[in-house]
Amino acid sequence: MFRKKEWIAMLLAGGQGSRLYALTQNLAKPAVPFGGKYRIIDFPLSNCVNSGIDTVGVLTQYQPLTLNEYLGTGQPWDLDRIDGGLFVLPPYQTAYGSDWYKGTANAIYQNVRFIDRYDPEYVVILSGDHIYKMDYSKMLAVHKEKGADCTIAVLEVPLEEASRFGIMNARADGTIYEFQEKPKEPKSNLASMGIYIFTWKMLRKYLTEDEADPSSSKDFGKDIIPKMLGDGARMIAYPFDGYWKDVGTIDSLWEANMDLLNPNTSLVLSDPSWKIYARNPVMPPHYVSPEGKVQNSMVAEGCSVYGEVDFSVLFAGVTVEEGAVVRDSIIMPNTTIKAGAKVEYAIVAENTVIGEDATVGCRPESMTDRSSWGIAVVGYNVKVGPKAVIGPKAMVDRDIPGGETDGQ
Amino acid sequence: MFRKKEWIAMLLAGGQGSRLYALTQNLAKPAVPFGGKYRIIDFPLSNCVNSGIDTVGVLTQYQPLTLNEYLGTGQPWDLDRIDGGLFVLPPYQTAYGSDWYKGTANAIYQNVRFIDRYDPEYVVILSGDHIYKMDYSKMLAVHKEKGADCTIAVLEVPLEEASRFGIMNARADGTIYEFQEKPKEPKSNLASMGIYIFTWKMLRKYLTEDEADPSSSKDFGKDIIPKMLGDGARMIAYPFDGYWKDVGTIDSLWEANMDLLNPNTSLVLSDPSWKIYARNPVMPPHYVSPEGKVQNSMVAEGCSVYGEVDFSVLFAGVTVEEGAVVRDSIIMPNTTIKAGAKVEYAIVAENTVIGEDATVGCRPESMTDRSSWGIAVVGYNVKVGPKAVIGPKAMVDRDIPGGETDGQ
Amino acid sequence: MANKRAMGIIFANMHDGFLGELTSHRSLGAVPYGGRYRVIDFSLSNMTNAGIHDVGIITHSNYQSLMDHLGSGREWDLARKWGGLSILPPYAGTTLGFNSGRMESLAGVISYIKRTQAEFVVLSDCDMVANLDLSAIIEEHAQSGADVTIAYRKDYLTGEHKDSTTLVLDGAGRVREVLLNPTHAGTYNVYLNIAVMEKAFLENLVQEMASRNLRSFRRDVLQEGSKFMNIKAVEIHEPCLKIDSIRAYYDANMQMLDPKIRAALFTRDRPIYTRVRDEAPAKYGLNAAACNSLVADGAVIEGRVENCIIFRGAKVRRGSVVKNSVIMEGTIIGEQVSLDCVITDKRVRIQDGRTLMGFHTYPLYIPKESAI
Amino acid sequence: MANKRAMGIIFANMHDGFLGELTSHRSLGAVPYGGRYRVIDFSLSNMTNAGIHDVGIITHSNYQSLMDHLGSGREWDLARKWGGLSILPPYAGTTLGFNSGRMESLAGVISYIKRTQAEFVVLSDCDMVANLDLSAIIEEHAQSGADVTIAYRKDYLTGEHKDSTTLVLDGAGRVREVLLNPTHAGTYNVYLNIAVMEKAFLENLVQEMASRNLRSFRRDVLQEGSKFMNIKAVEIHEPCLKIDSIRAYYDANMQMLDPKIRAALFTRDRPIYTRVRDEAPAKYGLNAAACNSLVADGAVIEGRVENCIIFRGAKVRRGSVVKNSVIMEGTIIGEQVSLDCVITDKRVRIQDGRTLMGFHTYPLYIPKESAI
Repeated sequence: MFRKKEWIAMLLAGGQGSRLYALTQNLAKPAVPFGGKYRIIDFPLSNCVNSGIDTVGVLTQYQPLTLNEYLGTGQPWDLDRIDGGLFVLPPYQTAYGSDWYKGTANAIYQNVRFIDRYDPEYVVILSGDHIYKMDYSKMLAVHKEKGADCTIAVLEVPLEEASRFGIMNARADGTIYEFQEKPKEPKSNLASMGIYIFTWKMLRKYLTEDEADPSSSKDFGKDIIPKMLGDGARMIAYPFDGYWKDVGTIDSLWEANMDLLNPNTSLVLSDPSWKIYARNPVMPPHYVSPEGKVQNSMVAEGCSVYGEVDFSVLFAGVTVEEGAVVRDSIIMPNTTIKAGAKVEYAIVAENTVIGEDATVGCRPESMTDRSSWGIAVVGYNVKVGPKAVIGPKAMVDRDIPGGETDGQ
Repeated sequence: MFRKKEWIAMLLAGGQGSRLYALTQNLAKPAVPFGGKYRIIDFPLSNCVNSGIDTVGVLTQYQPLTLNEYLGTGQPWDLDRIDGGLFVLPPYQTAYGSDWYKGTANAIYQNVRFIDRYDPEYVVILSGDHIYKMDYSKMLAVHKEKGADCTIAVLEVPLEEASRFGIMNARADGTIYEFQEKPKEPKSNLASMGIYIFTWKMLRKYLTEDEADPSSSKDFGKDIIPKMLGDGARMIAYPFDGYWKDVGTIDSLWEANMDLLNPNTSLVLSDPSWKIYARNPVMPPHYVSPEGKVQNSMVAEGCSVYGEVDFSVLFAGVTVEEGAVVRDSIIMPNTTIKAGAKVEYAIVAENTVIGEDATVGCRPESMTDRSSWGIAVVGYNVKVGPKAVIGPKAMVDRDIPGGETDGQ
Repeated sequence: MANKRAMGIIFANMHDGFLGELTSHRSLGAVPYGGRYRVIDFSLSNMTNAGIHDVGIITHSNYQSLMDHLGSGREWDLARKWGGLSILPPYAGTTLGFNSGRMESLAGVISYIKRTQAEFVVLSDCDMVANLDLSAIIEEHAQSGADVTIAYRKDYLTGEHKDSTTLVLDGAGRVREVLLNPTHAGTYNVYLNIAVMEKAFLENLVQEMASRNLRSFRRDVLQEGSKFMNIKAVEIHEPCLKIDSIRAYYDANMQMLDPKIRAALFTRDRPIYTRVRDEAPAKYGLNAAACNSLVADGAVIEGRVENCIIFRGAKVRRGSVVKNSVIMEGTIIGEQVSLDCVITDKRVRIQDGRTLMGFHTYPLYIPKESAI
Repeated sequence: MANKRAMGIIFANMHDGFLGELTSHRSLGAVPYGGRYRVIDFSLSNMTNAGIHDVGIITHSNYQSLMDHLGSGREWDLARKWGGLSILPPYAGTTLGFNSGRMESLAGVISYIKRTQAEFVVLSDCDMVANLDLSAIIEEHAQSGADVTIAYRKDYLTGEHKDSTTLVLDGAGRVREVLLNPTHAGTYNVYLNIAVMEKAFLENLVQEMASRNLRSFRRDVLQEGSKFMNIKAVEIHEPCLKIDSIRAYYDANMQMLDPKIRAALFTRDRPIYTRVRDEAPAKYGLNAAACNSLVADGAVIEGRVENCIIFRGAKVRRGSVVKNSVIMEGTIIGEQVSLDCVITDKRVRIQDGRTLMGFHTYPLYIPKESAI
């Protein structure tokens, strides 16, 4: 039974996120852990639920196992509904053939039948690689008020960085007259956040036309938006001024985690009126031993800290043994930092073991050649042997034997 | 969090089921409606739950939308568990490439990681196109007692039909010494039911080897079973003597539905100790008007009968208007048989309208040439115009205008 | 605007006394109705269909069967992580009978009401079979600026009703006077025991009434309050089947055979949810006949049923004729039985050859699990 | 065999009298414990981890907070379509206090027990923090052919315990004598209020006891029954923290700081489930210090905590020092506060500069929502 919905959301969770390297070898990017107990996808999903959207399709095709199991019945986000709810939508075969999702627009096109069942007035298109808290219902109100065909959330970025973004050039009343994808000479500093509200009838028409166009790359930013603009469709820029970060690179993922430790951050996770929901681990509270030291950090349940933790984020079930030091780092679930090990400016993925007296990463101050410095990354399930040294900017996705030096 | 499981089930729901023609144009075969309120997949799923299996992976790649939405959170089968439950497993892309499921064995192989998470001792492999009630826990008891590597459920079939099946030749103690796929000269009448229990460690090894073999077609029946037999693995035939029917053809699907109307059938749906679970429609009880006649039939909730129904199965939400006659037919959900229409020996799919005074199918007795007689099929969402005539054995998957004759 | 968050409160025990034996072991809300429902399914589905996701059910007594029926609320999409369905039993030490005042009951659950995030509260009894668009009433309330908005329907009262509240309205729909149980027959504006308020207003009202030891919503809020509060009444045109006696219960079942009533009760936009039982479809045997009857899943009809409501899993064996009757879940009627104007409660067994007959103004009731 | 179906019955109100103010508005099972749990989480998780999917919780009074905590039972994987978690409130007309007998309570819910499909019944109180393998006890019972199998642990009793049942066993583990509340100190076989029976046996027992007007499980079944029934006792070696006084409650919390106790309570195979609160991870500020403490999600530590249990959402502001204390959910401790041996109930506020000190044998308890 399908009842008409005013709006539903489609979340593009397809990509590999190859710029996260070792972190996404076995994992779709939206499933990458973030902020001590979340995964990236918790942010758009929680935004949907908090905005009153009760039907969300998640489009996946890359390594969906962890993501599928994480999403499960949708219960952690209260999306295990009888009428609507959370649906994972992989590519599929039909009697007439089959194909993988070829681009963001094609992914939505292949799921037109899913959307049509709810006969929505509006469809929200989201991606699964941004950290932010946003009330989409306010954006919908603007979309309706302005009678828009498409409303695009935009953020003011420093003009010197604008050439890294898709830039929306808009008039004073918010109507967009030009779109520049990563322009060399940006005309404004309004960057698209990759959050769209479309009037479904209009989007459906453009998706169908785009699908038939062999020269199209089937992408929202490259094809659908420019085509609509060219046709004179009514497109509105919706300005947003809260916290927003694309966490598609190692550096930005590390920074966004560190932002949580800043007492003045605008990304507050503890606001009871806009909670970020996540699947909760079944673990006791974390324990800090008499010798343990924790400062300026986030520590999730199930952790045991016998060593020293400073300016770091520890996910559920992490153990930091005696004499181990973790600084300016992100340690993902169920990882163990063995006695005497030192982890600095690093991201250590799930189920990893850093051996006794091993060293991972270092401070930029300790480098002679600062240009070769960077965040060290240790991938999922890797065992780093005792006394091994993993240099800064290293990217480790296999076991490292004891005492070996790698990645410098 | 994944706790070790003694056994889990993997349900192969991938195929198009092309021999069901119009019925599976938009639908995977396991999602085809059966028995007034069920879909085919309800039978293996309910068997799993009733046998005590709480973790089931459903492998799909063909038109999964209806099936996915039907399965939903797994709640109708009590499979919305925290620890385990129901998972839909589509093909996916990895960092090293991507492919559709190439055969039944390859489909399981691509999900080894899913199975390994539960570290099961045994894996039950099922398919989604058979109607039967079976306690897999009894089969597992035999598998354990005999120390088998693989146990295959077998059914005695009439020897003259044996050449249509995969035949297991077994010794008196149940050990299989030979497997013949659709043999011209069958040595026994023990047909494989497509239900396997494997010791996971052993199956895992064979799947890995089979995957590496370029000459393999990656199929359980064609590759894995013969290879294991050839290697001298311990394979046991588990005899079953209840109701079992492959509903992969129009005739067998029609027959299996009709079997439910036989007062002496061995397929009892109302046994409280082995219920078949299904997603229930939200509709009032069915109504029979003062002029309505219903005999020898199954009628689901939400139906309205103003005409005559005999030896038929009406699914939820079917309307049979005044003067309409439905005999020896299967009418799937939300279909309307308009006033004066006559439907005989037919399968009419979901959301279909048979117009006033139209005729669909006929009795074999009314044919001069009996060899061209067969069950008439009207596909999903088709509108048959008033006074149209759909002949026997017709297969209609598009709207038929009024008064037209088709498909003879 | 219907999207503004509202919460619902359902009073489960207000009318238990009126149905005699039918409510001796269950509350009125838990009385089986219409082949597969319980009476409360209608009030509860009305809440769900209006987008209300927080519903508290105030229960005083006999609530085990109601709790069994409602379970986690999942069938009404009320098994929510936050909000959802809450059963509100009496607090320790308090003993409230089924005729305790609604204001008294609300005072007992005021902490639940305060904790819930909502702008509006919808109060409803569950003594009525109706499919109503509550969101329209909430919207009406939000726009009119009234203190309280209540629902009524123009109905003919015979003067025998035990529990009627009638309204005298001015031209703008404002309640000018409230009269309880009128003694002479006629057409009245009958209050439907559905009221909408702002949550903050209700919280104040509960506190104020408690401090004055006033306990009745109808007398102390509506009747007295109409003198100084702005109480607005909204007319309902949909059919509303009040269940305030065994006879009314029987009639309400029989009305389900009317296609117009069924069309009004079961709309595509506002489905009526109930507990799932996983029965197979109904089965008709050779020579079976059903005529002007509603038949639920799991029923087996081998005899003849006429003007009947046949519940889930009921069986009518060969040669039996059942007319004008309400046959509840699991009742088994043997062979060559003849029934007319009978209500059998759950799991009754009528043995072969029996004849039982009531009259349509005085249906014969057979208690749960009797064997006759 | 552990796979044979068993059902569980938990008595929620047996020991409410012993914790004073902590149980004045909640039952013992609903008392917060160990940073994120309620006491009942342990008994309930033990049931779930033994593969028991039908659990009835017998409640007499004060059960609103227990119902809020348990919800639909989903967190314990007990939100089942059939079976699952059932709250069993008292029937209409009966009034049972917290010291009513267990047999009397079971008689009140006998129809629930009869309806459930199971071979065995596990009876348990919820007055104890322990992670036990109940499936081993069920298996032991199934194999030994005993009438009743009960769990005990060798423990030292001081002679002050109000509610101890001790067992005298023969060499084969059969109960020969049952002694209540021994008055002199020593090591005893202490009964853990966990018993296993065949369901049919329990049903007979309940009926027989009811017809003789015998109401106590300990006196009438164990003590008297040990003379003529085969009652078998199974020794438990895992730590069992009984919560039978405010002091025992405090001690049980402090024992959570012992790594051996934690390892025994939180095993990978048998997780302890509780209600999800969706708090962010705990946050430590500049110059924060935690030493030998358990800290739950949502806590904010800006001061110093030492030998403490810090519950979800509790805050310790700058300059404050909190030692040897149990700080429940939502408690806010201002700046420059000094606490030692204090138990703050939920949402207490301690204002800047306050100093409060109890003693470890007499911890200072601050009631829910107080401001100091």
